[in-house]
Amino acid sequence: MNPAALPLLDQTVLVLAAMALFTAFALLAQTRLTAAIHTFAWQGALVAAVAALTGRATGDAHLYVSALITLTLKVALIPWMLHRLVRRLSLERQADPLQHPALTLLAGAGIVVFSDWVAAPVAHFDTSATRNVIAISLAIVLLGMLMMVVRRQAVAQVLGFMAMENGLFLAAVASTHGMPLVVELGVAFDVLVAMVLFGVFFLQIKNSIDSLDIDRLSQLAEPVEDDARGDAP
Amino acid sequence: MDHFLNPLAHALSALLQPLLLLAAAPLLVAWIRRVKARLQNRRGAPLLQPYRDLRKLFAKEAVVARTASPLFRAAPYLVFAATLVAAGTLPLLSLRLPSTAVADAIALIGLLGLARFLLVLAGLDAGTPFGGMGASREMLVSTFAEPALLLVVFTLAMTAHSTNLASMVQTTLNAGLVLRPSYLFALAALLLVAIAECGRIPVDNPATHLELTMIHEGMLLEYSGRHLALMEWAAQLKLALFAALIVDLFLPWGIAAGFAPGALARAALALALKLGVLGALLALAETVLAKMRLFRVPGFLNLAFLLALLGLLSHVILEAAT
Amino acid sequence: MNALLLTVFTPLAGMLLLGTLRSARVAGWLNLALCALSLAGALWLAADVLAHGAVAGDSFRVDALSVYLVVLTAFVGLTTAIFSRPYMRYVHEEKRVSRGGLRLYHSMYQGFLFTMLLALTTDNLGILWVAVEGATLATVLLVSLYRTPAAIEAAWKYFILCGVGIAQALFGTVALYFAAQHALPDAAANGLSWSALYAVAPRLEPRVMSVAFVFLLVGYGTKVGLVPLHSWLPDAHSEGPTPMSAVLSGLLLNVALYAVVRMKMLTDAALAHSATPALAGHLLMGFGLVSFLVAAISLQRRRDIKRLFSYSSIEHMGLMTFGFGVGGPLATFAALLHMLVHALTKSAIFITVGHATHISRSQRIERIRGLIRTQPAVGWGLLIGVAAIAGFPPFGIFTSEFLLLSATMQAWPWLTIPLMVGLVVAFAGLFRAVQPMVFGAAPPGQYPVRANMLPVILQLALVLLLGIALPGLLAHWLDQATQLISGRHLL
Amino acid sequence: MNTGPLALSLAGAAVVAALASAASGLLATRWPRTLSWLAFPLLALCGAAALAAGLLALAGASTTTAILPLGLPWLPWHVRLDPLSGVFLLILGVVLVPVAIYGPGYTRVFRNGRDSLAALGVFSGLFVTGMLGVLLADDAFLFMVAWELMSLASYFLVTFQHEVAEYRRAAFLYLLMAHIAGLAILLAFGVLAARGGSFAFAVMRSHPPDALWASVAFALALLGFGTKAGLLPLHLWLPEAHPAAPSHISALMSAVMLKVAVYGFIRVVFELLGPPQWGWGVTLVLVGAVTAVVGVLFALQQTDLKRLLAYSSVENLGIVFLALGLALIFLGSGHPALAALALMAALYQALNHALLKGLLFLGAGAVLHGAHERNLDRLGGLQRRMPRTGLCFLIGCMGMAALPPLNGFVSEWLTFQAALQAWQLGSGLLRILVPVAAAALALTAALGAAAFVRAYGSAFLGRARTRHVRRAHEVGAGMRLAQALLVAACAAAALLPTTVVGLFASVTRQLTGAGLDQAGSRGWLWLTPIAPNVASYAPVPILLVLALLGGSLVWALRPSRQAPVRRADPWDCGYAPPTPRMQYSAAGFAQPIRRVFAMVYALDEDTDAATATHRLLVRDRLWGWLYAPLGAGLDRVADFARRAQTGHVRRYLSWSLITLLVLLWIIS
Repeated sequence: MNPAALPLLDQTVLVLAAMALFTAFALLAQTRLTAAIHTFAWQGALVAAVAALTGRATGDAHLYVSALITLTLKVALIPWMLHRLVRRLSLERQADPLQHPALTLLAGAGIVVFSDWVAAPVAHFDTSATRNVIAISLAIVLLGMLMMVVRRQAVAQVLGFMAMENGLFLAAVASTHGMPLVVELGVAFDVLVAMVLFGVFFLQIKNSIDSLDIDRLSQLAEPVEDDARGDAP
Repeated sequence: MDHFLNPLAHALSALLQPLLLLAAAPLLVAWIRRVKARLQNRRGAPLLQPYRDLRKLFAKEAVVARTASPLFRAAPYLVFAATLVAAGTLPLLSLRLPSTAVADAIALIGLLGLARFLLVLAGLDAGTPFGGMGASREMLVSTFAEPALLLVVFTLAMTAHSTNLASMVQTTLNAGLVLRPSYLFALAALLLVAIAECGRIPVDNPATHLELTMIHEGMLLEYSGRHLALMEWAAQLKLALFAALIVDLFLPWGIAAGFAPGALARAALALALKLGVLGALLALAETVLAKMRLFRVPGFLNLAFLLALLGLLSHVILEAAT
Repeated sequence: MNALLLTVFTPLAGMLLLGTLRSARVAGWLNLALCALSLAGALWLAADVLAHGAVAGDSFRVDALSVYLVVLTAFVGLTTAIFSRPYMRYVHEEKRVSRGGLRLYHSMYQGFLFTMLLALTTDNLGILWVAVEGATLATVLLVSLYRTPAAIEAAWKYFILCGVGIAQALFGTVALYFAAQHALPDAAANGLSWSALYAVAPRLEPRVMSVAFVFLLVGYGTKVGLVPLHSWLPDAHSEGPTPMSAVLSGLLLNVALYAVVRMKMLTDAALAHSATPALAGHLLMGFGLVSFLVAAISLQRRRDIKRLFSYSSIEHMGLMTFGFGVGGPLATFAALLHMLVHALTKSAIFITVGHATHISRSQRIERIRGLIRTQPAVGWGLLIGVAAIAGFPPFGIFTSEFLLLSATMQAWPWLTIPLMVGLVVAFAGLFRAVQPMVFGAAPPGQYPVRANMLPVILQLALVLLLGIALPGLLAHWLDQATQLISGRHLL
Repeated sequence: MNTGPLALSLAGAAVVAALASAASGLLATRWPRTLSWLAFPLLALCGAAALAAGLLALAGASTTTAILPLGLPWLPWHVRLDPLSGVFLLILGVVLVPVAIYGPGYTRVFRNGRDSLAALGVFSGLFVTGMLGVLLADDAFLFMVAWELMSLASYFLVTFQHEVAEYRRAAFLYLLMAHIAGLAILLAFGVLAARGGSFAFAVMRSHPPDALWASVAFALALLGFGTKAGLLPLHLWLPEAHPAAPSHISALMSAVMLKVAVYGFIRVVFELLGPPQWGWGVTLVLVGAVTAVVGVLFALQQTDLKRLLAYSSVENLGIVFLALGLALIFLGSGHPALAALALMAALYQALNHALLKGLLFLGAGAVLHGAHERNLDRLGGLQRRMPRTGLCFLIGCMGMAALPPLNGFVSEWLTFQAALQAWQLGSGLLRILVPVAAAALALTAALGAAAFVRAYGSAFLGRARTRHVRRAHEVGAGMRLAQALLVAACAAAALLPTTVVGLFASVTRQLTGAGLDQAGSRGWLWLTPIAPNVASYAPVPILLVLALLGGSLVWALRPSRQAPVRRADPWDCGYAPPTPRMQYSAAGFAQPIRRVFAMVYALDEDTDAATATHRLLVRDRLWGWLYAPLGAGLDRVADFARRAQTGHVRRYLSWSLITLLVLLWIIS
C-alpha cells in the first residue's frame, strides 16, 4: 500500500521495522564480536521503539511496559553482560569471518522474500496498518536462525538466538499489539535466565576446549567404526 | 468278494502261499545260476545246491563277533520273519488271500523296508569297516529304489483305485489284455528296482566277497552258521518275492479266483512258467551286463525313478479315469 | 483446587528449599518426600477430576487428558527420586559431582517437576510455553553436571537446539494469539486460554492457524525429539546423570507431545471446513513415521548403552505421534496408553541401566558383560525391561502396539508394513545389543553393587498388569481423554 | 451327557498348574531341590489335566466357550475348547507328562552348575502356559499374548546355558524369527478382523474376508506360522535353537511347540478364512514337499545328534503341511470326504511326530547325560552300555523311519492313501501335482530311513569311538520310565489306528463336515480309511505274526551241542582285528548321499593326509543367499544413519531451519 496514505506514526513504525530488518542483516554479516553486540543493542532499541510507538498509536498502556522491559533487557542488560563476557574471555579482537559471505547474504534475501510470501495471506485479513511488519518480524526470526547456522562463534550464536527473540517480540507487537502481560513477563524472565546460563556455558566451554569455536564441539559424533567416547557412567 | 467265507480254506491259503514261495525261492536262485552257467558254457551246480548249502549252514556253529550287541543275533530272525510276512501278503496261486487285507502294497514295501533297516543295523553292529561300507551303500541304493518302487505301486493303484494287491490283480484280470503306456513304464521301472533291491548285477554282485563294490555281502560278512543261513534264505525269498510281484502286477493271467483244485494246479503251473522265464531273462541280463561303479548306481536308479514317474504322469495324462 | 495447588507448587517450594539446603543426605530424603507429597496431591486431583469433570480456575484447567499425565509425571518423578537418592550419593562418592553440584541437582530436579506439572495443568498457552522453556532451563545445567567436555557439549547442543525450537513455538503462539484476536471478543483477557480458543476454534482463521501449527509443531516437536529435530536427544540423554535420562525420557518428551496434541486439537477444529481438514494429522503421521523408522535404524550397532535407549525413546515417541496423527478413537486411545506404558518402562530401563553402568563402571556396551552372572536382579531387570519395550506380551506396550497396528490396519492398511518392518528392525537393534550385556560369563573383577530395584519392579509390575488386564477404571479414564482429543468415545 | 464344561475346567486346571509350577520355580533360587519335587510334579499334573481335557473334548465332540475378566475392557479374553484344540491338548499332555517325569533326573546335574535353575523352572512353566493359552484362545488378542509368551519363554529356555556364545547366537536368531512370525500373524488377524470389526474369533467366523483379502491373510498366516513350524526358507533358526535348550525342553519345543504352530495354522486357514481356495493347497503342497526333502537331506548329514533330530523335525513338519495342502486342495475342489482323509493324515502325523520326537529327544538327553557326548562321530557302542535307552531309541528311530508296524507308518500310509485319491480331482494340473508330491514324500521316507539308521547305528552300535563314551552309564529310573511311557504311547498309536482315527474324526467333522465313517467298518483290527476293498492295514496281525515267526525260529534254531554259538573277534575278511577308529564314521556313512545331492549343501570340506584328519562342515546355502545379505544391508543403512549424526550443532540447526522452511512451503 502507499505509505503516504498512512498517518505519520505508522510510517515511522514501518521505517523502524525496516531498520530492524537491516540490523538483522548487519548482524549476519558482522564479523567483529563487539561490533555485533552493538548492532544487536541497536536492534533491541529499534524494536523497543516500535513497541512504544505502536502503544502510542493504539493507546494500550501495557505496550509501554513491554517496551520498557525490552529496553532494559535487550539494550542494556544483555549487551552489557555479553561485553563483560567478551572481555573476560578476551575475545574482543577475535573475528569470525563467514565462509561464503555473498552466499549467506543471498540466502538472507531469499529468506526475506520467502517470509513475505508466507506471511502475505496471514497479514491479508488483518486491517491494521502495521500488518506488513509481520513479514519483517518473521524474516528477522529466520535470519536469526540463519545466523546461528552460519556462525561458528558461540557468542555469535547467542546473538543470533537473541535476535530471534527480538523478531518474536516485534511480531507480537506488530500483529497482536503485544502478548498478555503475564506471558511477556514469563518470556522476559526466560530470556534473562537463558542469558545467564549462556554466560555459564561460555565459561565451561572455554574451560573444556579452551575456545568458543563450537565447531570443535563435535566429539559426540557417531563415527561408524566406534563412538570414540569416554567411560563416565 | 467276502474274505470270511470258509475260514479254514483261507487260513490254509494264507499259510501255504508264503511257505510255497519260501520253499521255491532257493530253487529259483539255483535256476538262475544254472541258466547263467549254461550261457557261459559251464555245466553249473545242480538245482538242489542252494538247499544243501542252507542245510549245511544250519548245522554249523555260529560265530558272533565280541563287539556285537544283542541286536546282531536278533537281526537274522527278524529279517527273515519280516520278509516272510511281506511274502505272505502276495497272492500267488489264489486271489482269496485274507492277508492282503492285513497289508496292502504300500505296507508290503514297508515290510521290506523293515527287513532292510534291521539288515543294515546288523551290518553296522560289529563295527567293522566292511560292514559299515555295505550298510552305507545299501542305504544309498534303497534311497533311490524305494521311491521308485512306491511310484510303480502308485501308478497301478491309481488305475485300480486300490492299493489292495488282490483288488489290483483282479482289476488287471477284469480289464483283460489292455496296452497301457503307464504299465509299460511301470514294468520297466519295477524290473530295474528289482535288480537293485535284490543286489544283482549290474548293481551288486551276489557271487563275490572282498570286491570293493560289494553291498549286500558286505553286511553279511560277520555272519555264520544259522544266522547266515537265515539271511541268505531271506535274500533268496526277496528275489522270489520281487519276481512274484512283477508277475502278479503285470501278467497275473492264470491265477485262480477260488480254491478249485484244478484252478490251483493251473495257477501253480503258470506261476512256475512265468518265474522260470523271468529267471532266465535275469540270467541273460547278468551275462551280458557288467557290474557298475558304485556312483553310476544312482544314475541307474534315477532312470528307474524317472520311468516310474513317467508311468504315473502318463497314467494321469493319457488314461485319466474320471 | 487445593489438590492442584498441592500438586503443582510442592515442587516449586521444594526447588527453593533444596536450593538452600546444605546436607546432601537430608536433601535426598527431602527430595523423596516432596515427590511423594506431590504424587499424593496428583492422586487427589485425579479423584476430583474423575468425580466432577474438569477442574478449571484462573488460567488453570485440568481435564482427563492432563490429569492422567499429571499422575504419571508425579509417579515417575517419585520412583526416579527413590532411585536417584542412593545413585547420586554414589556419584558424589565417586567425586564426579561436587557438593554444590548435588545441591543444584536436587533443586533442579524439583524445578523440572514443577515446570512439567505447570505445563500440564495450565490453560494458558503462553504459560505453557514459559513452562516448557523453563523445563529446558532447569535441565540444561543437569546435563552438564559432570563437567566433562562431552557433557558440556551435549548440554550446549541441548540448550541451543531446544532454545531455537522453543523460540519457533513462541512465534507459533503469537500467531495463535493473532488469530484469536479476530475470533474472540475479549482476546486481551483470555486470548491465549486454550479452552476459550477451543470453544471458538471453528471461527479461527485457517491460514493463520496452519502457519501457527507449523511453528508450534517444529517448536514443541524439537522437544518431543521428532526426526530431524531430534539431534540433541541422544547426547543429552547419554551425558546427563542417569536419573535425568530417566525423567527426560519418561516425562519431558511426554509433556512436549502433550503440547503438540493440544495444538493439533485446536488446528483440527479450525481447519475442519478448510481445504485441508486433516493437515495437522498428516503432518503428525509423517513426522511420526519418519522418526520411528529412522530411530529404529539408528538402534543398530550402538556402542553407548544410554544412546541406545534414547534412540528407543525417539522410536516410541514417533510411534505415539503417528498414533495421534492417525486420529480416531482407537488410535488415540492406543497412543495415550503407549504414552503411559512407555514412560513407565523406559524410566525403569534407565534406572536399571544406571545400575548396570555402575556395575561395569562404563556405559560402553562392549564393556558391559555378564550382568546376570554378576547381579541377577539387574541383569534380569534389564532383559525383561527390554523385552517389554520391544513389545513382547504380556507387557502393556504390546497392548498399545496391538491397538495401534489394528487402528492403522483400518485407516491406512499399507502403512502397517513400514510399521511392522520398523518394529522388527528396532527389536533386532535392541536385542543384539542387550543380549551380550546380560548373558555370558562375567568379566573378572566385576562385583555386585547396592542396587535398589524397588522402582523397577514396581513399574514393570504395573506395565505387566496393564498388559494382562487393563483396569476398567483406567480404561474409562483414558477413554475420557480419547473423547477430548478425537471427539468420540471408544468404549 | 455334555462333557464340555468338565473338559474346559480341566484345561483351566492345567493352566493353573502350569502357572503354579512357574511360581514354584522361583523357590529354586534358594532351594534347588524344589524344582524336582514341586515344579516338575506340577508340570506332570498340568500334563495329565491337559491330556484328560483333550480326550474329553475329542470323545464328547463338544465345543465349550467362556469369557475371562481379563484383557481389554471391550475385548475380554475368550477361551474355547473344541475338538481341534482337543487334539493338540492331547498331544501336549501326552508329551508333557513324560517330560515332567524325566526332568528331575535330567536337571540334577545343573544343581551344582552356575546356570540358574530358577529361570529353568519359571520359564518352563510359562512356556507351557503360553502353549496352553494358544490352544484355548478364542480371540486374536489372547492368542497373540499367549503366542508371544510361548516364544519369549522358550527364548529364555534356549539361553539357559547362556555362557555358550553359540547358544546366545541361536537364541537371538530364534527370537528374531519368532518376533517376525508374531507380527505377521498379528497382521493376518488384523486383516481378518477388518470385516467384522472385532478380534473375537466368533465374529471372524461369521464375517470371513473376501477372496483377495483372504489370500493376503493366508499368505501372512503361512509366513507367521510357517516360520514357527520351520518351513523353508524360514527354518534356519530351528536346528540352531532346539539343540541349545536342555534336552527335555528340546523335546517340548520340537514335539509340542511346532504342533502349536500347526494348530494355529489350521485354526486360521480352515476356520477363519472362509471358503478355502485350492490355490492355497497347491502352495502348501509345494512348500511342504520341498521342506520335507531338504529337511531330511540335512538331517542325514548332521553329526550332532540333537541337530539331526531338529532337522528331522523340519522334515516332519513339511510332511504335515503337505497333508494339510492336500486337504485344502480337496476342500477347494469339493471333496470334503477326501479332505477329511488328508486332514486326518496331517493330524495323525502331528501326533506321531510329537510322540516319536519327544522320545528321541529324551533319548538324546539320556545319551548326553550318560555319555556326556552328542557328536555321532565320537559316540558308538552305547547299546551295550545303556541297553534300555538304546532299545527305546531304536523303537523311536524305526517309528521315524515309517516302518510297519510302528506308528510313523500309519500316518505316512494315510497320507499316501489321500494322495492316491487324486484321480477324483477335476483339474489335470492337480491330478499331476498330487502324485508328484507323493513321490517327494516317498523319497523323504527313504532318506528318513537312511538318516535314522545312521543315527542309531553310529550312536548305539559298533564300538565306542572315545574313552569317555566307553565309560557311559545307563540313566536313572525316572528318565527310563519317561522314555518307556512314550514308547507305550507310540505303541498305542501304532496298534490302535482305528481308535485314534475314531477320536480325531470329530475334528474332521468340525473342519470339513465329513468324518471317516468307513474307517472302522471292518472292526477295530482293520484300518480301512476309504473302503475295505480299496485299502486296508492291520498292524496287530503283522506284529503277532512277526513275533510268532521270530519266536518259533529262535526256538527251532536254539544253540545245540553240534551247533553252538561262539564269541570271537570280528572276522572282517581275516584282516587284523579292526580298531574302533577303523569303523565307518557317521560322516562317512552319509558320504555317498552327500555326493549325490551335493547341489543342496554348502559344503566346506578338506582332508589332511599328513595327520589323517578330515574336516567337514555342512551348511545351509540359504544362509548365504538370504539371511546374511539381509543383515549386512541393515547394517549398511544403519551406518548411513550414523553418519548423519555428525555432532556439529550448526548442521543440526540447519536441519531444523530447513524443516521449518519446507513445512511452511508445504502449507502455503
